[in-house]
Formats: sequence, C-alpha cells, structure tokens
Amino acid sequence: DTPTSGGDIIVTYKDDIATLDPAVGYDWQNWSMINALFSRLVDYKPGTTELGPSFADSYDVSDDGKIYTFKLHPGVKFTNGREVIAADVKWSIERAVNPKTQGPGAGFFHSIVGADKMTAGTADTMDGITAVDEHTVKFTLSQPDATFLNVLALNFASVVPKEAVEAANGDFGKHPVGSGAFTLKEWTIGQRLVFQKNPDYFIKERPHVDSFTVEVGQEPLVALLRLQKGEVDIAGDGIPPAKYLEMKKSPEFEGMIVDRQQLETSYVTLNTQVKPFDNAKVRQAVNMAINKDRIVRIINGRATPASQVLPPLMPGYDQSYKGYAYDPEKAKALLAEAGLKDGFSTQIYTSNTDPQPRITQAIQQDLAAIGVKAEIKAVANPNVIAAGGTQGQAPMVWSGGLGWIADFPDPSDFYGPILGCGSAVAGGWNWSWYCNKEIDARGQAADAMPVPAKAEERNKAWAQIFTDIQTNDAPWIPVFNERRVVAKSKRMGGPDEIYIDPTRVIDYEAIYVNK
Amino acid sequence: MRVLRELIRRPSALFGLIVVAIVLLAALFAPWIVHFSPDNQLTDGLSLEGAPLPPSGEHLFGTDTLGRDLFSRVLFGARTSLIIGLVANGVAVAIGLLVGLLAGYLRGTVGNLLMRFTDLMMAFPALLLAIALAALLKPSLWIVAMVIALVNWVQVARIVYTETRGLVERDFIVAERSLGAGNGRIIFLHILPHLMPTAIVWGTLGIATTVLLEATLSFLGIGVQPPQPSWGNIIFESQSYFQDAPWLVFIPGAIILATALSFNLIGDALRDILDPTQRGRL
Amino acid sequence: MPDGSGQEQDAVLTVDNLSVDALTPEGARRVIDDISFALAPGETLCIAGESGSGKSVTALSIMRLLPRTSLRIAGGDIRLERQSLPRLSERAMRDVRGGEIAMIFQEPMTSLNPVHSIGAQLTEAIRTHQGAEGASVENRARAMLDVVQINDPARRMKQYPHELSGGMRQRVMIAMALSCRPKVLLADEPTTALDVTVQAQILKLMRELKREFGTAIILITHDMGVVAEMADRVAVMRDGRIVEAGPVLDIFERPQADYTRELLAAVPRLGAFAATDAPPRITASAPPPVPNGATPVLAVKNLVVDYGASSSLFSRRASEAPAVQDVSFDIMPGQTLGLVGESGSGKSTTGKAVLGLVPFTGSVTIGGKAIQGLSAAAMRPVRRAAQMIFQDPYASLDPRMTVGAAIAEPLAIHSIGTKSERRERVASLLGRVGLAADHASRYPHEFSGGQRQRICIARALALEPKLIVADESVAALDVSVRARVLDLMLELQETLGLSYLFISHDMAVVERMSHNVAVMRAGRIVEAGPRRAVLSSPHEAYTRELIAAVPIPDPRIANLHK
Amino acid sequence: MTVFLARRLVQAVLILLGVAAITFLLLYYLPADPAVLIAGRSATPQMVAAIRHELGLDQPLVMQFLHYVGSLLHGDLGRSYTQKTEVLPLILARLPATLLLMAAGIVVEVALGLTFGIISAVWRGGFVDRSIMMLSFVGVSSPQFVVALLLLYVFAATLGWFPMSGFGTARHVVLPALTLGVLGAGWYARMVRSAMIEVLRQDYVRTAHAKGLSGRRVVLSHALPNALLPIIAMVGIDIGQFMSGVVVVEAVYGWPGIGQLAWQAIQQVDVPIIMGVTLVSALAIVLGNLLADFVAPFVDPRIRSQ
Ligand SMILES: Nc1ncnc2c1ncn2[C@@H]1O[C@H](COP(=O)(O)OP(=O)(O)OP(=O)(O)O)[C@@H](O)[C@H]1O
Ligand SMILES: Nc1ncnc2c1ncn2[C@@H]1O[C@H](COP(=O)(O)OP(=O)(O)OP(=O)(O)O)[C@@H](O)[C@H]1O
Ligand SMILES: [Mg+2]
Ligand SMILES: [Mg+2]
Repeated sequence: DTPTSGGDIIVTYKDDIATLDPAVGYDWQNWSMINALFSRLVDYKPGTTELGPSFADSYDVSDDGKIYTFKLHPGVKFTNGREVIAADVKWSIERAVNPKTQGPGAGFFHSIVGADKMTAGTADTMDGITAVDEHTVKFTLSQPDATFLNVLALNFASVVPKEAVEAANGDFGKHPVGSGAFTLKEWTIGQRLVFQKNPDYFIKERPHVDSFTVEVGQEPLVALLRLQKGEVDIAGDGIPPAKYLEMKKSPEFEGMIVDRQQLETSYVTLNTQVKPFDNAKVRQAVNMAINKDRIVRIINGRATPASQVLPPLMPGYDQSYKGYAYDPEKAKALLAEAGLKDGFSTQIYTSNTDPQPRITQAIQQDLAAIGVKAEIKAVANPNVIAAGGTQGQAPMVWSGGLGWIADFPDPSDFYGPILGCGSAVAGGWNWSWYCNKEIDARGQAADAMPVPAKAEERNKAWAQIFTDIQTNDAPWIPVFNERRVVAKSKRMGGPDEIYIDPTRVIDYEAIYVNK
Repeated sequence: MRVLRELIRRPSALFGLIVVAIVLLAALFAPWIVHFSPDNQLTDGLSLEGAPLPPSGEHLFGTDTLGRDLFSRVLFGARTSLIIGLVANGVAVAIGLLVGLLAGYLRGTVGNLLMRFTDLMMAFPALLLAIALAALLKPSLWIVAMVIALVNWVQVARIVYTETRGLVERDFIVAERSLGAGNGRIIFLHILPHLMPTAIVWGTLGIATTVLLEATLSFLGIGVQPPQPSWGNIIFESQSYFQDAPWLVFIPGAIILATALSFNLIGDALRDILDPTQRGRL
Repeated sequence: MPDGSGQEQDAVLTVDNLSVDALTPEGARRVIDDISFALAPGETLCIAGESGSGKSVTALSIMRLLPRTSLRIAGGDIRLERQSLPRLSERAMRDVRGGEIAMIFQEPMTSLNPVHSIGAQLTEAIRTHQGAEGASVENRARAMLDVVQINDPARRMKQYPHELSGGMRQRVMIAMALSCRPKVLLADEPTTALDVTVQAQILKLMRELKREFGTAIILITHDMGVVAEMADRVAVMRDGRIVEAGPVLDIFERPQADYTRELLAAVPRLGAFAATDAPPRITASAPPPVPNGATPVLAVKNLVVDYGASSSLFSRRASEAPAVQDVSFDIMPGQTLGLVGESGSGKSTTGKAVLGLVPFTGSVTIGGKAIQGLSAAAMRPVRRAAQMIFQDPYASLDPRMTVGAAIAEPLAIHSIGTKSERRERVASLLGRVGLAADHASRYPHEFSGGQRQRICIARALALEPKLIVADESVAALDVSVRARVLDLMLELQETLGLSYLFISHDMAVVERMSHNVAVMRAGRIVEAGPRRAVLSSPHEAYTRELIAAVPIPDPRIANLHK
Repeated sequence: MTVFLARRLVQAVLILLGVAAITFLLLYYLPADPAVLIAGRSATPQMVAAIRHELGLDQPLVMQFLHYVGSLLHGDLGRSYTQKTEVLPLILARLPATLLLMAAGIVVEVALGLTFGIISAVWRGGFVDRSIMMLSFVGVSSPQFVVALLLLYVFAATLGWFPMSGFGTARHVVLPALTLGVLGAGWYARMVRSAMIEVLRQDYVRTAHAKGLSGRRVVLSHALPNALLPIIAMVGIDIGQFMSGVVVVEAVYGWPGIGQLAWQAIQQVDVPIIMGVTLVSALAIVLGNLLADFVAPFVDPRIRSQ
C-alpha cells in the first residue's frame, strides 16, 4: 500500500508537552514532535536505523576522521520564509551546547573542538564549527568519533533561525520555528497542539497528513476508550497493563495494536562501590537469582528476557551470548563462596509508577530465595535518579520507568553515559558506579574507528566489550528488553515501524491515513 | 457497662460491633487464618498470560497482579489499615479538637496565633509536605500515620473553632466562669462534650478517607513499602484493573466501606447514648 | 374536682381526661394525670400551681408541641370547638397553631431564633395567618412592638434577639402571639420577666384582646396578684392533677384544697413589711446584720458597660448609649440591695459586670479586692466569694450535665469535699430548694422552668459565698416555693452573713428581701436609698409608677382595675 | 469592617509568605537535583555545575529565597526549569479551568450534601435516613480514580450523554464536577445532618412551629440558618481539599487545570512551577477562608456584633 496524502489526525498524551525547543526537548513525547518541526543535516530513514543525508546533500569525512564537511541543499527554507544557510547550522549547535540554553544535549557534542570551553561558559562560539560559505559547513573534532553522524541526527542538532529564537525572547519552546515537515499552528496550554503540514518542506511528497493534533492531559485508559469510539487516532501512551490482555485478545482491536521492539534494556544496577556488591561473585550470584521469565509474565509478556546490556536491535548485540542463566542453587553456592552463606540485607530503589513496584517485588522475592533481603524503596523518578547518582547510596536500582532507551542506534551510547568511568560521578547516570580503566580505553579505541569503513569491526569490538563487562564484572542484572506498544485507529496506514520508530518514537512525517 | 448494654440493645450498633470485632480478630489472627503468605507470589497465582485469577475455592478473593493470594493480603492489610484508620485518624481528630477548641475558646493573641497557624497549615499543600517527608525520612507505617495526623487535623480544627466560638457565647459557659471554673475545666467538661457529634462524624468518616490517603502517601514513598499490604495500597496498586479484575478493587473497597460504616454505626449510637437530651425513646 | 361548669357545648377549647407520660430509660412516668377543663370564648382561665406540676406540659399538649423524644400524650382528648386536635392532620394543625391558638412560651431567652431579626420573626407570624404583604405587615409589626411597649420599634425590628434584654424578648414573644388575634391564647408565665409597669401594660393588652375579639385565654402564672387581676376562673395544679378549680372569687375567698390555702397564705403583699427597716428575721438569735464601720462586700464606682464599644488594634469606638452608665453603689456584709427597674434598664448587665462577666470600665471591688484586670487565677478566690444566679436558668445549665453534677460543680471547681460528701451536699441543697434528692440524676431539659430556677439557686448556694447576685431568681417560682426559697435566702443571710444584689421586678419580693433599694432606668440609677424610704416615699415619678403598677392579690380590689 | 478586612489581608499576606518559605525550604532539601535532571544523561559534572549556576542554585539558601521573594513582589514567579518559559502565564492559562471545576464541585457537593443532610435529619432514624447515610459512606469511601472512570464509562462511553474528555461547554463540566462533589457530598450530608439534629430541638424551632409555619419553612428558614455556620467553614476548607482532588479528576477527564500541571512539576522537581502552584492554591485557600469568615457574620448575627 502506498501512502495517500491528506487527512487530519488526533494523537493523545497524558503529560503536557514541556517544550518544542530542539535544544531542550528530551522526552519521548516531544521528541517526535520536535523531530517533525525541525530538520537536521542528516537523518534516519523512516522506521530504520539507517543514516542518510537530509538537508545536507552530501558530506565528506577526512581520512583521520576528524573533519566533516557538509554541503547544504539549496533553497531549504525556514517556515518564516528565510533560507537555511551554513551560519544557521553553526549557531544552532552552539546554542544547544551553550549552558545558558540549559539543554540536556550539550554532552553529545563534546568531541567538537571548542565544546569544552563552551560548556565551561568561557566561550560564546565553537571554533570547531565553521560556515565555509552559505551552503558549506565544516566540523572539526578534537578526536575521531564514530558516532558523530548519529549525533548530528539528534534533535539537538536541528537548525533554528536565530531571529525567531531572539524574537521569542526566551520562549522559543512555545513558539518554535523550524524547517521541518510541520509547523506549529496552535498551542492551547494544557489542551492541544495543532501541527500543520509545511507546504514548503524540502522533501517532496512528505509529510502525508495535512495536520495532526496532539491532545494532552488524556488519561491512557480514557484515550483507549476514545480510540475505540473513533475520536482518537493514536493513543501515544500505549496500552496500560490493566487493559493490555483484554485488548490483545479482543477481535475488536485487531489491527489497532502496534507492538514492537525498541532500543531498550531494563536492568538492575549493582553498586560496585557498596558492600557486598563490591564483590563480583556477589553480583554474579544475584544475576543468577532472577527468574526473568516470571517477570516477563507479570508484565503480560510485553518484553523478552535480556541476557546482556545491549538490546537485540542494537549493532553489536551478541546473539550467542547467553549471560547468566536462572539458577538459584548456583547463586547460593556463589554467595557462600563470597562468604555470604546466610545472605545479606540490602535495598533496591525503583520508580513508583505501575508496573515498576510490581516488578521490583518479583525481583525481591527472587532475591529472598537465595537469602538476600532487599528492602524496596519506591519513590518518584527524580529521587531514584538522585539516589542512583549519589556515591555509596543505592545498592541496587531497578531502571524500569527510567530505562535506557538509546539516543541513537550505536552501542557506544550504552557505554559512556551509564557504564563509563566519566559518568561514575555525583549526579551521573552510572548507577553501578562501575569504572574499569581498561574497558574505558577499549571503548575509546572502538569509537575512534572510522565509520562506515570499519563499522563491522567496530561493532565486534563493542560486542566484546559488553560481554566482557557482563561476564567478568556483572555490574548489572539485565532483566528484559521491553517492547513498545501503541494503539492506533484502523484508518491509520503504514507499517508498524513508523509508529514505533527506533529513533523517532512516532514518525509523523511518514504516517498516513488510509483512504 | 451501661453504655455497652445500650449499644447491644440497638440492632444497628450491634451489627457495627460484630463487624468491627470480626475485622479486629481477623487482623489479629491473620497468620492462623490464611493458607498463603501475603507476600508469596505464587507460581500458579497468575494465568499463563500473567492475568490475576478471579475468586475461587482455592483463592477466596482471587489473586492480585503478582499472583499473591488476595484474601491473605486483605487480612494482613487490615493491620496496617486499622492503625491508619483508627490511630492516625484518631490523633488527627484529637489534635484538631484541641487546637480548634483552644483557638475558639482563648481568642486573643494565643487564639489568633493558633488559628493563623491552622490557616498556614491549611494553605500549605499536604501533598508537598508528604513528598518532602518521604524524601527526608525513612518510610514506615508510623511515619505515614504521623503525616496523616499532621495533615488531617487542620480541617477538624477549623470546624471545631467555629463551633467553639458559638458555644462560648452560650450562657452556661458564662455561668461556669462565674462559678470560678478554670479554663481547663470549662474546655474539657463543658465544651468538649458538645463537640462530640462533630468528633464522631469526622472520626468515623475519616476512617475511609485516611485509609485511602495512606495508599496515596505510600505511593509517594512515605508509607508502608511493598510488599507490605494495606487496604489502601491493594486498591491503589490495581485501581486501573477495576474492569478487568474487579475483585482487586471492589473487595477491599467493600471491606473499607463496611469497616468505616460499622464504626460509624457504633459512633452514632454512642452519641445518642451519651447525649442526655436524646435519652428516652430509642 | 374538675369544674364541669356545664358550658361544654359552647366552649372554644375543651380538655378531656388528658394524660401525658414522660419517656425515660426506666420507663414511662406520668406527668399529667387525667385533667379536664373547658374554656368559653372570652374567658380567662388562670392555671396556677406548684412549679413542676404540669402547667407548661398541658399548654404544649394543646399545641401538639411536646418534645417528641421525651413526652407523649397517653390518653384523653383536646377539642378546639368541635375539632379534636390530637386527631388533626399536621397540615390542619398548622393552621390552628398561631392562627387559632397562639402560645407564649415560658422561656423567652431561647424561644426566639437567634439568626433572624426581630422584625423578620414578627412579620412572619403576621404573614402566615393574615395573608397580608408588604409595608402594611411592617406597620402592623411595628405597632405590635409599640403595644408591648418596646421603645424605638423601628430600630428594634432590625435587631437580633441577643441584643435585647430578657424582658424585651418576652415582649417580642407576646407581640408575636398576639399579632394574629387568635381565638385562644396560651400564655405560659408571660410576664415573669417583666417589670411591673410593663406587666400591667401587657395584662391590660390581654384584657383588651379578650374584650374586643373574644379571645379566650389560658394564663399560666404563679403570681396570685396577676391571677386576681386577670382570671375569670382558676385551676390549681399540683403533681400533674387539678386539685381545685372554680371562679376566681371562690378560690380566693373559699379555697377548698389545702394546697390552695397554702398557696394563698404564701402570697407576699407589697407594703406588708413597710414598718421595718430590715427584712424580717427568720431566727431570733441572729446578730445585727451591719457591723459598724465594716468594709463593703461589694463596692461599685462609676461602672460603665458598653456592648457596642469595639476595641481593636486599630480603633476604639464607643456606642451612643451604653447599657450601664456611671452606676455606683455599695453593699455591706449581711445586707441586701434590691435592684429594680424597667426591663432593659441594665439590671442584668450590672449584675454580670459586677462579677467580671462582661467587659466594663469603672471600678468594682469585691471583699476589698479590685477585680478589674485580675488574672483568672487571682479571680478564683473572688469567684468563690461571689456567685450569680442567672436570669435564664435553662440557658445557664449545661444541657449535657446532670443536675446533680451541675450543683456539685462549684464544689468540684474549688475542690471542696470528697465525692460522697459532695453527693450528700447536693442532696441537702436540693432538699432546701424544694426538690427531691433523686432529681440529681436527671438532665435540665427534663425539668420545668421553676425547677430549673431552683437548681440554679442551689448551685449558687453550694459554695456558701459572701455575695450572691440574684437575677430574677424567684421569678419563675410559684408562691409557696418562692416563700420557701426566700426564707432560705434570708436564713442564710442571717447565719452566714450573706449579702445579696437582688435583681427583681417584683416589688413585693424586693420589699421583703432588701435593706436598700436602687431603681434603674435606661442604664442609670435614678433613685437609691434605704428600702423604707424608697418604697414608702419615693422621690422619682418613675418609682411611684412602679409601685402603683404592682398587682394586688385580691380579686375584689383587682376587679376595680378591670 | 475595613479595619477587619485590612487586618485579615495583612494576615493573608503573612500566611502566603509563610507558605512560600516552608515550601522553599522543603524543596531545597529534596535530594533530587534539578540541574542533574535538566543536564540530561550525557552531561559531564562541569555542565551540571554550569546549569546550576545558570539557575542560581549555587547561591546560599537565604539568597535564593530573598531573590525569589523579590521577584515575587514584582509579580514574577520565575521560569520553569523543564518548560523554559515563564511560570505565571502557564498557571494563568490553566487556573480558570481549575477554578471552574472547583466551583462546580462545591456547588454539587453543597447542593447534594444540604439536601440529603436535611432530609436525613428531618426523617431521622427512618429508612430514608439510613439509606442516605449509607450512601454518604459509599461516597466518602470510594477511590476518586475509580469513581471518575466508572462515571465516565457509564455516562460518557456507554450512554454518550456527556463528552469523555475535554473542556469548554457546560456538558464537559458535569462529570468532573460530579466526581469531585460525590465525595464531598458525603461529608456535607453528615455534617448537615448532625448540625440540623442539634438545631431542630431548640426552643426557637418550637416557636416557629407554634406560629403555624409549614414544616418546610420551619426547617429551611428557621433551623437551617442556625446549622449553616459549620457548613460555611467547611466550604472554606474544601478549597484546600479540592486541590488534591483535582489532580485525579483533571487527569481522568483531560481537564486542563493546574492539578495536572502541579503533578507533572512534582514528578520532575520543576521547583518554580511547584512554588507557583503552591502559592496560587494557598492564595485560593486563604481567600476561601477569608470568604467563609466574611460570610459567617451574615448568617449568624451573634458573630456580627462581636
Ligand atoms: N450581648 C448584648 N449585646 C448588645 N446589647 C445588649 C447585650 N445584652 C444586653 N444588651 C442591651 O443592654 C441593655 C440592658 O440589658 P439588660 O439585660 O441588662 O437588661 P435588664 O435590666 O436585665 O432587663 P430585663 O429585666 O428585661 O432582664 C438592653 O438595651 C439590651 O438591649
Ligand atoms: N422533656 C421532659 N422530659 C421529662 N420530663 C419532663 C420534661 N419536661 C417536663 N418534664 C417534667 O414534667 C413535669 C411538669 O413540667 P412542667 O414544665 O409542665 O411544669 P410547670 O407546671 O410548667 O412548672 P413551672 O411553673 O416550674 O414552669 C415536671 O415534673 C418536669 O420535671
Ligand atoms: Mg412551666
Ligand atoms: Mg435581665
């Protein structure tokens, strides 16, 4: 079936949309909307993890992998009518890195020359980005970075018109102007946002729908009811656990449920700096204690048990690696070897939204079976994050609800921010406080391998890194890889992967209405 | 003794007494009554797809979303919830009575300060207090009981304040003062008894609301933590299942209702028995 | 011997073998036992009798307003003309109430709705039964207030019950009952709270009503003077029965029942004690009451009480007319000051101020101690020495406390005696005011008005204080009990050297009790001095008026007034 | 009266300051660090520090508070951390919806509560009374989320009488207001009943009967006003109670009020929004109580003359 053009659709979310500023927005609701409002030099092909040019017609990478030069597509226009030029690219990325913007994306651009000065607040521009001419922009990196193209495909690298940002006077997030597939037509705070097709979008035939309206503040259970009555086209929050089985079984919902893998792993971090988890044997023992199949059953089979850090869709995933099999007897033996025959008491932090406390209770019961008494601390997300990021505080953290969904489909994204030494700091996200200098060095080496020339080799290197980490040090208990579930009305067309896009969540550019 | 006899004579109060007795006994003897540990996530407690099981001979009240026996959870939950509903709520009503009464009776600077403090507490969002306490303190049943007491006394104080203001104008209070009665005596012997109807209404209606409030607070991390059951958190955990697994919501709900109602029946009867102007006909 | 005077056929109201039970946890107790009487149009039946004998209950039974939870008609019939009231529908009864039978309740203090203005309550009655609307109703209401001699009716209409004195509230009640010119008027002690001049006015009003509209009146009173002045026929009640009934002259001149005789014998007459300076001695051996040069028990200087004054952080403002203005007087140990004056003149207010129960300015010294600004603790010994008997006995008793506990209350407050000693004390106090010891376990609402008053007296006496402020404290008592209580008060004065501030509008009683008399009007003392001087040769016209208005308990003389 | 008003206003301002101070203090001591949350997962400690500096969070508590109060006096509630926009317009945009919902909720609960409470008191002890009291208990004991969804399933999804979600027309208000009101109605019914029973046995009620007034008039015009005092106090209090109730109700019915805003802000430790909502709701509560104090004298003249 080929996409047809036209149609207005309604999407619902529970939470309000925080901002549409591409330098700031970083949650899975606004991610896809920002993606649709703005454009970037490079982008992924819809529904895939394949990178390709976007408003850059072509790009060049120097042999040492340190210089990237992009040729911009001429005639790409912001929706305020002005053409996008190279200086806009420079200004936009600098803006995303500038601490004054208070954006969460600054760290991604660390490899560009001058980024460190910018983030430290000692410089206002970055030497590593130059607008060679109106349609050429050049990036100079301080070291080779295999993920750099992925970084440029992130929302944070979107181009924004300086004059519009300044005109918005600090409120650009509510008055976004971009060069993407859609424009924001109306925003009624707390009620709805209306996105309208950008007729001047530089990719012809896209987007397909004339407009999409995002209604916020919609309770997921109610959204499903409305979906059933045809008032809603996409229930953005998916299907709450309470309704999942019923809908899955009901013929009425046939064809309305999209259920797909994403780049996600849910895990328990084991704090390698807290006794007795400072002992690798103990970490391996608890790894064997968890009955992942039963946990998956508790969430109605909406996930697959995980054996390793990387999710199956990620390059570098090691099909052959089996991890630690469920074996309480062996776990007990290992504990005894570690001198903890009688087990021990510890704590496990978890987010307090359903189903996380339930999953944690299942983990708790499994641990109890090998003599580990884990007290559950179910608290709000920010407090989980705070506890995890405080040295010596949280022995175990269940990541569900704050789980690691990759920013881009590259294995390094699963290392640096959550397992590398650089993030084992106060306020960091390495809640295992795992720091292995040798592995760190291997990771840096892998990231310096040029892509795509050595992509295969690089993936192998990463695969080895992750299996080594898990085999030797076991700082995590990878529990499962959760699938995403979205409910859509029957009139919505297109393959599943554009509703659960690995990099965009919902690909508003690609979805269409069946005629 | 006379009071108890009169209570038993009233059918509704007797009914209340019986229900309360059953609930108390069940809470007390829970370990000897149930077949399953309340925390045991039974392997066969969920369907293959992971759905909870409806009530059956094996599981009287069915199982919850983790495959635990709901009957034993409800029984063990009674311990938590009774403490919340009776102690926390009782303390809240007591504090409210005391503050409202003092403020209404004393007037002047002290009364004014008390009332402004009450206003401050009332204007201050309870939820925020709860969240902050959750972050700062170790969650436990007693903490949540304390928070509920801290949060709930305010309304009682307000109402009692208004009533007391009316009472102190009455002649018999003036008469009492003329006899030389101290403030303590007037407050406790002459004003307090007149506030009993209000106290009973709040005390008994508060049972259900505080039991539910406990669940909210536990959810925010200051109350009992999983897997410890309470009536409130059994409902709260599964309230979105009210269609697909109604027993998870409506059974504990009905039990909360029955308990609160029973206490109320007793309270109403007590009020009538203790109120001399109502003596005479039943 | 009910008086079946043979006029049953054309009677407006007939009561036939009425019995009423009080419901108690111990079972039913009969409070009205088989009474019968009939009332002809235009006739006035006075029901006199002992306090607690069932007078009020009879009236309430006729109105069908017995408290549902505690009293119930056990038998008999009540007929308004041909209609049997107990069998009427509630709807039909509504038209009877207020329209055909109106009632003035015994307790004026609590019988007016505190949240409605006087005007609203008055006009409502008129509107309900007359169907009139608008300004004419207002005018009627104002006129009624005028009739019951409430000054400044236009302002009073806008006031609320708590802003009125006891007597004024009583008059509002009367105005309300009279406003619809009912066929039958039930007046339960309508003038007890009133000073004699107003009483005279009200009685005159009732007579006019009777003459003009043929209103039949049941007048419940224990004031034999009023009976003599008003009654065509009299029924004397005791213990729930009518012990004697008959035309007024017969009763006064040829009383049959012992109780009636007792009653008549106890009637005080103004001028009976005109020959002596001090009240009559009860015990011969009593010491002379006033030791020379003693300090006064109570000294009041320039007392001002202003209810309207508001003192706040930001402003201080005085109202135009304080309730009490510049009042000064002394009371010596063992002496009584009788305070008389028209209703609303500030008597109760003075009494309350003297005990520091309302804010005042000026100086009040009790037992040599200035009470202004005293802390609660410092005030305690003063409180023990000075007690008050409140004008409204019902309102001044805690409804949730048994009468026994209420009387023991002052003892408990001042930690006197053990529990059992207190119990004995309560029993003896109850006995002394003419109540039974087993009344101690009952609650205030189970008593009649007079009984409640006696309870309050007992409570005030419990501490054997040095000074008692007695505010209309025998007003609701029937003469025999009243005589007993007054004797008791005098006896205590002699044996204990008690002093009284005796507030009353009953001149005969004041004469009997007082050493000195002060006359109040509009918040000021207009005349004061030794009793004999004030009562026999008053200087002020107002005082003379007061004395002249006292009803004389002799139907032959009284008939001259009619 | 003006003096009274002025004094209460001064007190109100003090209370608001107190609320601001306590809230500020509590939020300050929360373990969650807004800078960490804003900086995101890829941030280095320097970036977090830079953002902390940008937010002024590196200053001492007292300075932060003074600065906050300073801008407050200029009507500036600060900027949201997560939304990067002024807080005041965010709140103002949502406030009318919440106020409307609360007003409707109060109307529902007072109307239901008064009606049922009065009926109960008048027919005290009878079948009607018992049923009403039972119902009031059901109302009070029901979790609001479940009530909201049940009403929505029945009246919106199945019967289609009301829209399922949204805001705008009168029909939108009905279900949310009912949900909010049902719980409160139970309370009111009990309070009213209890107060009415007390009043109905007063002497002046007997007087009203003696005037020959109809039962309805006696109850409504003579008894009720005397029982209203505690009820008025309740309404004042309710505004505070509703603040937490609206979170659930707004969420279920997609009602664009500040309850949802507050809930999200709390989840994200968006301090300026939490402070803003707290202050606005505190203001509403203070005003509500002020209003209650203000109305009370009109109902009870005895208070008026004090
Ligand atoms: N609480 C009050 N607030 C305002 N005014 C009052 C109050 N109590 C009494 N007054 C006014 O004070 C004046 C004196 O009242 P007070 O009760 O002292 O009269 P009284 O002499 O005792 O009359 P009575 O014989 O009728 O009882 C009256 O005009 C009355 O309206
Ligand atoms: N609500 C009640 N419950 C029980 N007993 C009552 C109640 N009201 C009155 N009684 C009793 O009924 C008897 C008659 O009371 P009633 O009020 O008719 O006396 P009364 O003749 O009016 O006396 P007084 O002159 O003192 O007013 C009294 O013994 C009293 O104790
Ligand atoms: Mg009487
Ligand atoms: Mg008086």
